[in-house]
Amino acid sequence: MNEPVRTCTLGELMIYQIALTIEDGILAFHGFGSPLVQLALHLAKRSHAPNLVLVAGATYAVNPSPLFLTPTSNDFVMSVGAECDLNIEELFDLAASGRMGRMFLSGLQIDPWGNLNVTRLGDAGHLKLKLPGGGGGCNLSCDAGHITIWTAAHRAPPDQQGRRRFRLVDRCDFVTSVGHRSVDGRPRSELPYRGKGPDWIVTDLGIFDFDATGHARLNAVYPDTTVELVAENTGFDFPVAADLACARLPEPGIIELIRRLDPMRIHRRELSHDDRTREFEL
Amino acid sequence: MNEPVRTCTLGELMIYQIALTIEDGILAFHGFGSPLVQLALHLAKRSHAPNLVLVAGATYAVNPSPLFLTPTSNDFVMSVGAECDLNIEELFDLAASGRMGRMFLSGLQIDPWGNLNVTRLGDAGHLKLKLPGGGGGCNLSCDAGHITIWTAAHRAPPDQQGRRRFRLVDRCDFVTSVGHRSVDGRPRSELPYRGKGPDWIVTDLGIFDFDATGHARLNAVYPDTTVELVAENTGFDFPVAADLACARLPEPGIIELIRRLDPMRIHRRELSHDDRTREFEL
Amino acid sequence: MFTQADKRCSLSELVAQVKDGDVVAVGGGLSWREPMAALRELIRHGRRGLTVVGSAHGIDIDMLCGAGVVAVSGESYVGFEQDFGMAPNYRRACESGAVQVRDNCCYTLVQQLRAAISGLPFMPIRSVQGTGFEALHPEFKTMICPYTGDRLVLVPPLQPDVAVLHAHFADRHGNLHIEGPPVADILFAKASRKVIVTVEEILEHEDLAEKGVTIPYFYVTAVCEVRYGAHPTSCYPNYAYDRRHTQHYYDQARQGAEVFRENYLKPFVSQCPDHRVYLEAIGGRERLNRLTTWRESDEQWRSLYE
Amino acid sequence: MFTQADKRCSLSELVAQVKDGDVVAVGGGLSWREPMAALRELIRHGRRGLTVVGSAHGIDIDMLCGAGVVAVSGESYVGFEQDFGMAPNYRRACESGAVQVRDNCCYTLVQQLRAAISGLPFMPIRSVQGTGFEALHPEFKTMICPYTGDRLVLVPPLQPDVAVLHAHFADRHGNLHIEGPPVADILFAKASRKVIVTVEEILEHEDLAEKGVTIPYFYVTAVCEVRYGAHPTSCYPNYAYDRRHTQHYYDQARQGAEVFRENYLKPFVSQCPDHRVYLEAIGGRERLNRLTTWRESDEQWRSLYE
Repeated sequence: MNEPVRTCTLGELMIYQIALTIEDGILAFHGFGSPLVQLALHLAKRSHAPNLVLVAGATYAVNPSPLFLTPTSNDFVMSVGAECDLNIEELFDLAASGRMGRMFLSGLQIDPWGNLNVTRLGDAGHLKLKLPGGGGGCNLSCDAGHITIWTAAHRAPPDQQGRRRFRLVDRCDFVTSVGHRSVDGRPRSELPYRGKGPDWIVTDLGIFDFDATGHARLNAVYPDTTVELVAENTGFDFPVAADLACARLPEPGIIELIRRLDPMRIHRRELSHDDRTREFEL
Repeated sequence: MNEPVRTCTLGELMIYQIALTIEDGILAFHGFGSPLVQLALHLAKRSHAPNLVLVAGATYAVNPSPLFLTPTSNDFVMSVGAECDLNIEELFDLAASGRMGRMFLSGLQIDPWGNLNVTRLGDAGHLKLKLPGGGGGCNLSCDAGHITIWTAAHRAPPDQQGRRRFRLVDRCDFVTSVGHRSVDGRPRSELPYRGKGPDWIVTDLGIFDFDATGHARLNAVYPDTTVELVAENTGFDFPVAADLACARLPEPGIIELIRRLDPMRIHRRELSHDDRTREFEL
Repeated sequence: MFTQADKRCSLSELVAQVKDGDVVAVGGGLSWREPMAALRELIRHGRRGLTVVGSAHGIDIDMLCGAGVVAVSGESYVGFEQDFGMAPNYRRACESGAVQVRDNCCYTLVQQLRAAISGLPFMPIRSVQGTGFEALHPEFKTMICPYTGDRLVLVPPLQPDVAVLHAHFADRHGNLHIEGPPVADILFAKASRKVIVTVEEILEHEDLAEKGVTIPYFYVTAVCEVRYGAHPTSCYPNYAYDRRHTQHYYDQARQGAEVFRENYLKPFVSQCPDHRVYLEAIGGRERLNRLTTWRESDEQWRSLYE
Repeated sequence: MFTQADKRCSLSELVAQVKDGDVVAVGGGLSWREPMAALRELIRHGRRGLTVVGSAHGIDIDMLCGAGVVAVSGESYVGFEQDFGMAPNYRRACESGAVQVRDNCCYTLVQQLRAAISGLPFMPIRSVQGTGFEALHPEFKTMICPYTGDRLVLVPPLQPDVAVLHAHFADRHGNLHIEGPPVADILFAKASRKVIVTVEEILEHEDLAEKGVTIPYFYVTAVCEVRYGAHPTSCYPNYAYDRRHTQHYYDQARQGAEVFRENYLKPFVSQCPDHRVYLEAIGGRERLNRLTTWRESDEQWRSLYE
């Protein structure tokens, strides 16, 4: 039980880094099927953001205390101890009226402007792969105050022919949720959205913010990654922050909290097989 | 107690006649401050319209069984035994989507087209009398399938100078709810309303329907009224139905039911002092 | 988002959230659950120039008009139904020009609140056109529907500065439980910039959660426990409508502005430093107990209206 | 208005309300309260060409796709989250062209349902523009807001032909009580032409009223008592999600359309003449009892996911 925590896993680092993007006193919503984000919200609520209005995806429970993390989001386990409940229309109304401070989105394709695709690979005429779809992500990418993008599949190892299928791509086949450029290339500022768009991308290789033009910029790497590694696994060129740093690792207390929140380590399902063994000395 | 009912009062006749305008199987709504209509709905539900979806004004209770009629509409007495409850937005949405079969409206001014004024006497610049206002009557006069208009103050006795202040007037000072002509004189057919407008006016002197042009037409008188009496108490000329009849009086059982529903005889408050003594032999 | 842990405050602090000239949505409806104690405190604070908006109201708006607090009325009904008829102070204030008449309709109000709730610049509505309300509300616009070719009325968002509500229960975090008809309270809470609430009782969160949260805490700015805070309107199941007191109110109001000020506002509002003194003034324990007897029998309940 | 006194019927009669080519809204969400028994009966009836609309779904829509019932999908998500990942039958059907892809987004869906509920020819929405959904939905139009000058997207009403729901309780008149998240069920019930409902138990009205009416009777066309009617999805507090059965479902589905038909649809749908036989097929009493043990302890609850 109580042996001191000396290392943190990649998943725990990502959860911590996603949590750091969450301001106190706002309303933040995690969608469904996103254990890393669910844990990040519960971590934030229990550490630096005690006044966070935490709305759980699928159940729309407010400030619940899940007994443990389940692989399915719309489960009573996830709404145990909720302070109150919203419903689907109320949650989305809050976002549309500018009262959702932050939302978390991912995609099978992420472009330099933070546009995301979870709808399909290939074009309308020739559908290569049908993805599950974006839930309410499209609406919230416009309405939520800020967006934290995350993916645990940034790394794109080459296949036998040396080709890489990038997660961070130059262009999305379909824009499910919008970042800093519309599907037809207009800057976000020209669109009457409530929200300011994505400000962070937390991946398994590092952390991006966005420059003044709305383009992803590498902001931090991890103890076992470098700018070069990130570059060769990314389908577009990106600027690097002048003050590029190594991402801060969580304190032992934070790590213990994450482990208590996810006793079945459901969040590891988001990680690639190899990444499940990545650890960092504190 | 059980001595046989041999007469019916004017109030009971009006309640019965209003009830006869209510079809079975529809959703009908009574507003607030309208005892005659509240009783008509409960009478219809308990006689010829058992499948009526009866929505009570102010409480939005569905199919309640009030212990007795109160002079105030938003009172727990009025929602006792309700099968379920709606709220303000749901009730008005039902009307706006064409699912409210009938609504009941009145006015301090009623014009030949069934336009009603419960907002003000005099014009915007020179307000003579501020009336309480129409509640949701304006919206429902457009949306509800059919409208039954009622008034217990049709009779307009002359003052010392022989002037009559008509309830049924040639023109409303303000159109709170719309009948068969818009405020600027367009026929109702030119407006994209869901509802067909008023089809009955039940008064203390008789009953009007509406002719093909949407103009009020005298349809029936009472045992103690005549076409001439109605005419001299009406501020506009009106056609008379070829088959003008004397309004049917309620059966004793109906009268007993009304008396059970309103033991405090709250509905008499709608009647003029003289009309409270009008009775008809069955 | 109102997220502070403890939102309890005094009635005076609660009402201090309302500023002169604010657009105020008063909760409840007709003789049901009006936030009367808060409104009396508002009068004591000498607020002026309020725009009041709402659906069907009575003594609450009439009293504010009689006290000179109101500059504009956007209510859809203000009166005493068949109980006493027209609202004397409201009528006088409108007819004298002291209160500007901007009557609204219930569903138009709902659609305007919905526009505010969902952050839209307008809501479309099919009704209202062809009535006198279009002239009364020049801010309403029209459009031709690109799907049907029908003319629709567009109504702008209504975001009250403050919603003033009276609920049965709250917890200190601001979660509310309302029993019986919510009227427009939930819409007001979601649409307004600030929401101030008096409640019959403040409970521990667990006890409130068991009853059910009608309005989530983050909409609510501040709460204050004021028992009998809706008197003389009803707050069933706690207490019934005090028809006798309302009769007395009406009799004074009907006799004119002066009489109303002397015989009602003075003894029941301005000369009552707080709610406790008010409850004594209206008859104290004995009167209040009577209003809780409605459950005893149908006859007892009926007797409250006679 | 559905006002008949007794709306009870057999599962077969209930499902007969759905016609080939209908637009169908399936209630529940993800692994929660899907009307699975009704959907299995729908498959037995050989329905074809349905357009399915909804928010976040999983095994329900995937199974309908695997059985060839669906022609168009307007769902906003169909998958198994981090539990099993993508929905195999849904993917195959979309990629083969058997199912036309008309993905929607949750709030767009809400606004389209609201337009139907309030009888409007459209609802405005600020989002969606600038994304791929505008091209996917040529029926969406745009307008310039006369108040703000902003470009708004207009979405037309969505009025499903039938909503298929599973609730905890109903009375014979059709009043429904749902515990826990309603997801979009209430919106579906208000917006749809017909509403057909399976329930865990039909109660006397008095008992239902005590629990509270979630959906009023007049929206509801017909009801049928089908215990465990949501299996293998959950219907807390009655029973938890049957992850083991869903794992078995997924393993068959992943192996291809043929294997799914042979190893899942045959044994659990087409070869089960009714729900009772299905419950035996999935393990009968023993399996079902296990799903009710979630209350016993956190460990027991956890064990249902391992």
